[in-house]
Amino acid sequence: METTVTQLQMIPLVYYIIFCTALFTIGVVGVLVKRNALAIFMSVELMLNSANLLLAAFSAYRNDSSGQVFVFFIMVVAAAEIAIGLALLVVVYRSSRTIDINILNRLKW
Amino acid sequence: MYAIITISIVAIIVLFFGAFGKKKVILPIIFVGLPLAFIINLMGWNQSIHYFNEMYIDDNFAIAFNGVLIFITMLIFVFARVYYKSVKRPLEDIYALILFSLVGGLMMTAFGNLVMLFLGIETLSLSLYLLAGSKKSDPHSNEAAMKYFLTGSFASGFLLFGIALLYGACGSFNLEVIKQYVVQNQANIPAMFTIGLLLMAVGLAFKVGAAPFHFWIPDVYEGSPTLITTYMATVGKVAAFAAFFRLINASFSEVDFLWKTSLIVFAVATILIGNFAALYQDSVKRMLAYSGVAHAGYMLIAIIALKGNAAGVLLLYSVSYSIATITAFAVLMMVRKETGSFSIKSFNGLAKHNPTVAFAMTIAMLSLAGIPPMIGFSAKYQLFVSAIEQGQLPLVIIAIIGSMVSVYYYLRPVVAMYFTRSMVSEPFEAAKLYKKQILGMVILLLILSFIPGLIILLI
Amino acid sequence: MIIALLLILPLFASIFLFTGKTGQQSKNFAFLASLVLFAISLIGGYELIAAPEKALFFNMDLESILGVNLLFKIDAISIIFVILTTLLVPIIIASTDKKEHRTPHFYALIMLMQTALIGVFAASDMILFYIFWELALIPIFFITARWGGENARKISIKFLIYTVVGSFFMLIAILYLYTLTPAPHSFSFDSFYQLKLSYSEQIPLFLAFFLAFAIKIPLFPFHSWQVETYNASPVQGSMLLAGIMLKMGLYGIVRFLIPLCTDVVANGSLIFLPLILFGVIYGAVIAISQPHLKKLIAFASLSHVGIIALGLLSNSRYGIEGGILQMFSHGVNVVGFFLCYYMIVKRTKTDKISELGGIASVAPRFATVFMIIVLANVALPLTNSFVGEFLILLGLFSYNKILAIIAGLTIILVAVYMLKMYQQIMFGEKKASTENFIDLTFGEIMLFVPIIIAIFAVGIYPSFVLQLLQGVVK
Amino acid sequence: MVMESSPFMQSISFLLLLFPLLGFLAIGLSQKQINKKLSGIIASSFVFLNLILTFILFWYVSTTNQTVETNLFDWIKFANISIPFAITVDRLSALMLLVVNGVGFLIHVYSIGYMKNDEGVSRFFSYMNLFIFFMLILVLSSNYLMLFIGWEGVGLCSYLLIGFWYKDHANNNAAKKAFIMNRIGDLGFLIGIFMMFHTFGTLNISEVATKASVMPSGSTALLIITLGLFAGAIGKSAQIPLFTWLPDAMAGPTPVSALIHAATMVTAGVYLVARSSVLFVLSPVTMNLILVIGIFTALISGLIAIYQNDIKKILAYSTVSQLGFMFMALGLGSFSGAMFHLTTHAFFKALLFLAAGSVIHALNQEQDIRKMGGLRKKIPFTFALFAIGAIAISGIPPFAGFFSKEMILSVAYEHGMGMGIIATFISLLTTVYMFRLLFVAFYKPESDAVKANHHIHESPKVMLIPMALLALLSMVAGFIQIPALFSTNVNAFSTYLSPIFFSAHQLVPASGQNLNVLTEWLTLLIPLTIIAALVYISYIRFAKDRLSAELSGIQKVMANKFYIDELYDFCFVKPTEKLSLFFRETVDQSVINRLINTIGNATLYIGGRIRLLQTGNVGFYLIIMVFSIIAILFFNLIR
Repeated sequence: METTVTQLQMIPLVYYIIFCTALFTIGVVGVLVKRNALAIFMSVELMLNSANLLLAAFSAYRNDSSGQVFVFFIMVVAAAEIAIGLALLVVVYRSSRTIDINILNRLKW
Repeated sequence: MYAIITISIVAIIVLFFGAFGKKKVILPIIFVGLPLAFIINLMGWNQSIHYFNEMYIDDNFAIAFNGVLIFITMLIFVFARVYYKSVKRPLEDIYALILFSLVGGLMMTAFGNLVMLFLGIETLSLSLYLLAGSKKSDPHSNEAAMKYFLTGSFASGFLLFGIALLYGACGSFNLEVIKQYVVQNQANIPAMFTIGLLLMAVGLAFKVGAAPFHFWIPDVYEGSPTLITTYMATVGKVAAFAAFFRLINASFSEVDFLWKTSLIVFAVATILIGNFAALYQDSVKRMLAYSGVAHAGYMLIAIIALKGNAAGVLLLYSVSYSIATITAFAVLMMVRKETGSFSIKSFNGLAKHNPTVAFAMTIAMLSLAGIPPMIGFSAKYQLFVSAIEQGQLPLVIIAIIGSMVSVYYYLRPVVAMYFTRSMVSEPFEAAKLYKKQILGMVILLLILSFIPGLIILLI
Repeated sequence: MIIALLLILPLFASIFLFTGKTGQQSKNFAFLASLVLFAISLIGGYELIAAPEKALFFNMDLESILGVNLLFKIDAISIIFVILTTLLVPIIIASTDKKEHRTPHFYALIMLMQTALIGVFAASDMILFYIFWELALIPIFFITARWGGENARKISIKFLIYTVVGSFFMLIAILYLYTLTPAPHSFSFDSFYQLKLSYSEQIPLFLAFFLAFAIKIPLFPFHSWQVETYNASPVQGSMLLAGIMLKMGLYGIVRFLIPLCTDVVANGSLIFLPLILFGVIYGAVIAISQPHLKKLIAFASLSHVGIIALGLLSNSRYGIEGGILQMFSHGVNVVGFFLCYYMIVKRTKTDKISELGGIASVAPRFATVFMIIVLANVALPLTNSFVGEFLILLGLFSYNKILAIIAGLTIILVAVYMLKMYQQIMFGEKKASTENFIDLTFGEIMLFVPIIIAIFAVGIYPSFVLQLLQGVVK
Repeated sequence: MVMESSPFMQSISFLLLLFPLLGFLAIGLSQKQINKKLSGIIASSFVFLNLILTFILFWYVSTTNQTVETNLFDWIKFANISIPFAITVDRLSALMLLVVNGVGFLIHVYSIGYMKNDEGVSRFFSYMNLFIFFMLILVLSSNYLMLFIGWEGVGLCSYLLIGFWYKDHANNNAAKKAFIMNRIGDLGFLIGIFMMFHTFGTLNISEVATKASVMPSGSTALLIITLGLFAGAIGKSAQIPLFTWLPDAMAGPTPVSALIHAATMVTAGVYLVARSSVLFVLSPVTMNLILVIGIFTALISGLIAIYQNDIKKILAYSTVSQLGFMFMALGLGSFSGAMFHLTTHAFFKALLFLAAGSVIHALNQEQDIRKMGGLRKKIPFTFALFAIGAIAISGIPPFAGFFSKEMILSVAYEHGMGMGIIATFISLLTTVYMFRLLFVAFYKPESDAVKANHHIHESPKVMLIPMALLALLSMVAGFIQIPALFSTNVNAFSTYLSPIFFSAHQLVPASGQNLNVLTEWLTLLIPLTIIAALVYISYIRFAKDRLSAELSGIQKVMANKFYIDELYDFCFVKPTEKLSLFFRETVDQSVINRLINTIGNATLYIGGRIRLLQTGNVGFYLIIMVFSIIAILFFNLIR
């Protein structure tokens, strides 16, 4: 454990931040540009995981385990989330035979 | 804390009985369990117990809001009884989900730690995603659930990233620690902290439905089954506001320059967009959804005001908004059941044969519009007073302009009910089902109208 | 005690009436209740006459429960309006015709309205005032929309929104004032009166208040709801509106604009007085060619209340006292006028002036009564309006001679349109619609009796009111 | 100056007001129950009671030279304003009391006969009593505002009585016109009152006079006050430019014309100016205006009268002319002259009207003199009485008109020869129209209408006796004030009034250089000669059965009353109506209402637009969210 932390600390924190931000941005952009609901789910997962990584990095740098604990919570939540998301996707697919989010526009104005 | 446990146990029991198809015992269990939770919740009054290393704090703020949330949920179940009367299935899943989401809501009001906040939000939201889509055969419901899920999880991502950045800046999820950090570093706040705070604010703004993150609200509210809409519009919103308020109040009150302007912009946009967009709605359900947006704008003012008795005002506003909204939605459920439509036209001439229902709707509308002497007025005016004491006169003026606009659309159902020729010539069948409950809501609303002072001074 | 009775009694009566069975019973009950209220208000008036400097108080600090402080105070100014309300409401209730088949709700709403009106005039806490102010809208909205004529629905919505918009401006002003009060902020009138507002603070305050009151009164150019609403409303609704509710706005001017925005009223009058004055002439001129009696009453009322506002804002004692007196008189007169209108419409089913004529020859009693009311509107000496208008114009004259002279033109114009209207309706040969015009019955005459008594009592012995006011008008 | 008046006199003066009011209420409230004849008797007896009281009061004030002041109650009283309901009987008001109650009583009696067959007779008498009540308030008031009550009150009665036969809209229009034109004047009156209060802080007549007498002559305040009061007088006394209502007012029953529109109400303007003599003498500009307006009114209406054919209209224009003559006298500063002429004029003009009424009565409501003729023989009594009236008004000695006119004329000549000649000319006009009327109606051969009418009959005694009494008064009333030329001792009238105008005369030194005796004789005799000539010419011109020639040029203008009504219609009535329509249709509907509705609709429109933001597309929502976040971060970080 100790070694891992020191190994992690070898890379400057800024790198983690930049990397995670980039990852997060990719996730956001993915959500924006994709029309396929599954792809969007994946992008959202990317966003969550970038946050996870960031938390882990901070946790390591600060020698504070709570960040890593949180990461586990997030993973659980993300799993639940994706389960629910997929369930909804199936229902939507059944009714409209597509998972393109642009057809979801009955409700408007 | 024990209220959460109680409710969770009740939910599990409900699931259990549902699995064995005991439809008849489910609701009675809930009606025993929720009041029990309510009482257990109140027992912690004035004790301010901290649980789990300050993850969960049962202070008066939390207890008051939790009491409100549990109480509202009880009301929802009262209507659930009639709403789902014709459904043969035990519906244990839906009930359990409601109870679970309530647990999430309770966590949101009492968190002492950002982890708890996140968990609460997600517990609430995940249940709501499912509930929104609970009418599987209805494409609208599906669409609503999907939209809610997509936007909601997206917003969760921002919230989470914000939490991560904040954690990076302060080194802790604990609100107290963050506050101390803020107090110490007031002069030079790092950009990371600011971004984190703002992203969190965005995430919460999404949850409360503040513009420009309100877009999910009208669609989701309209598409979801009405009972679930009612639940989302009340418990979901109140819990989110309690969380928002708690977060800002506990940790960031010293750095209001960081978030105040943004929140003011949110509030102004929310009030204006909500009220104006509601003007042109034909569907009463969608109109109420926009009204919910507009009210979110008003409640944001309480957060902006923050000092003084803003918490009490927020509580009062939550109560007034929730009770009136439930009443309105209850009438809507009834009308929908009878006419099959949410259109304002289906309200035509309601007063003639269903005077009680029409009266209830009127009272609810007047209260939402903030016309004295309804509780909605007391709430609004207390809100304005606390905002104005913090020097937010321009904001209040905009809020009042919004209220002017709102009078029009709140009046439309009233006018339709009382002054438009009816399509039907006899009392609604459904009215028999709903009448007592709705009457109870009206009485509640009227009683509350006379005790706003009590509610405010609670916390 | 009196204040509590004045508020609780009509409220309970209203709640009771909502459960009423038949219209006739409800009418009787409402009438009795309003008579009792009238008696109570007279007792209050009697107490105040004995000591005009004093006031009746009611103070119950329920802020921790109600959120507002129940602070009521009836002083000499208030009592005039309270009595006006309690005097007119029984007449209004009694005026409903059996044939109209009013439901108990109608009377319940009137009683609720009365509660609100008395509350407005008695409140001594700004929020309380605002609550009653808005509360008064709800019953009148329902009365208008439910029992009104054609387009009543649309018009009542317009009316409600218009006036609510106005009162929201008042709310802004109230909240602004609140922030100006010293540390533990307060909404009581007294704490507002103690403020020493600077000129720059007074200006926004004045604008907000003025807008709110101008819409309520209404003053030109905020009057467009008025004519439509009067026209669409059932006649009882019009009476409530014109007789009492308009006075709320004027009362607001007396209570807030004059004491709080002293400097603006003193210095800025030349900006807004001409506007009001234009409205006065405007209403009178339109009334000349107005083909419908009810609209004529509306425009006449626009003109009359404009004069009152002129007096109140003339920054002179005569103007203010005359204005208050005239508010009372106008309430009485306009209700009398609407009653006459009602008598005509009830019998002929038309209010088109050109379709009427020759009524005097078949209904001499009605002709006499109507003539008295017309003359009271024309402000003939010894009728109630004369003293008020005289004092108003005197006050205005001491403020600005030109304005007073132009305002004086109304006494000519009022004669023009009133006499023209009276002539066309009452004189000449009978027309088809008036062929079978039945003269006033005993019951109908009794409706007019209190009005006529009030007309002459105030006309002949106004000192009563004026001396009552003396202690209060500073 | 004011001594404590005796309670007895005070109560009498109070009863003066009470009686007619009682009469009004008694008759008015019980119209159905009282039979027609009784109402006339009740009304007359109340006025008779008043007349008796008047004699007592008159005797009292003329012997003791005291003023009876009675404070009834405080009418308007607060702060520094105090306007009591108080009555004052001094010599001037006692004189007016005599005129009002005396002539009033006679006309009441006359009306019993005249209105016998009218269905609204009790209404008529109640109005008449009400009129007496208000007229008495007018003359008895001790302050200007109370005077204003009477002033408007008589206007009301005038309105009610002109439009007495309300089924005909012509009558109603005339009534309305009278009321409105009076109101125009009343506005001036009110402004005068305001200015008075503003300047003096009181409206009490004697206090105002006292305070004003120390003010410099010609001050602006006084100018405004007097102009205002005079505007009121113009309206009430039918002077240019507000005189056109009076001829129209003849639409009312003839006794009304006699009482209100000849003898009493219309002279209220003269009374007002005389009452306020102190104010007026201190405002020379107003005095000159009065003079000019008086002259023009007298001239123009005199000229119009010559070309009228309606018997009552002729008398009406004559009244206007005589009132103008009185105002001329006032303008010249001869307050007692004006009052004297007012008094005598009340007698003979009432007589003339009543006689005309008798003629009309005889001819079944025929008023056109061209359809008369030869009535001298058919109704001789009436003729005789009418002739007395005509002679009196024309100023032929020794009837009353001669003396009163002479009193004014002498002042005019003292003022200047030109002035005197103008005054004489005006006075001569009277002769022309009166004798034209007399000859056409009574001498000219019977017209076809008269021939066809076999029911022409002399009026009953109840009508003739009051006329006879008036005729007697017209004959002898002048002898109380004989021109100085004949005797310097007999000047009871001016002596009687001298205390009233004492202070006014004090303020302005007597203007005139006294004329020499020869001139005076000439100014007396030459007009008389001309009168004689005019009577003769009139006889030749009108008494013969000559078809009246086509009117031409200026005559036509005069016959059409100088087109003044049309002018007013064009200048005031039509534009007001146009303005009214413009305001009602254009401003109110198209501008204001539309503006308000536009605001409402615009709000709705914005709502309609804003809701379109909600496209229903999740992708769009997400994009907006992201952009908002970027914007928020951007704005918060660049600081």
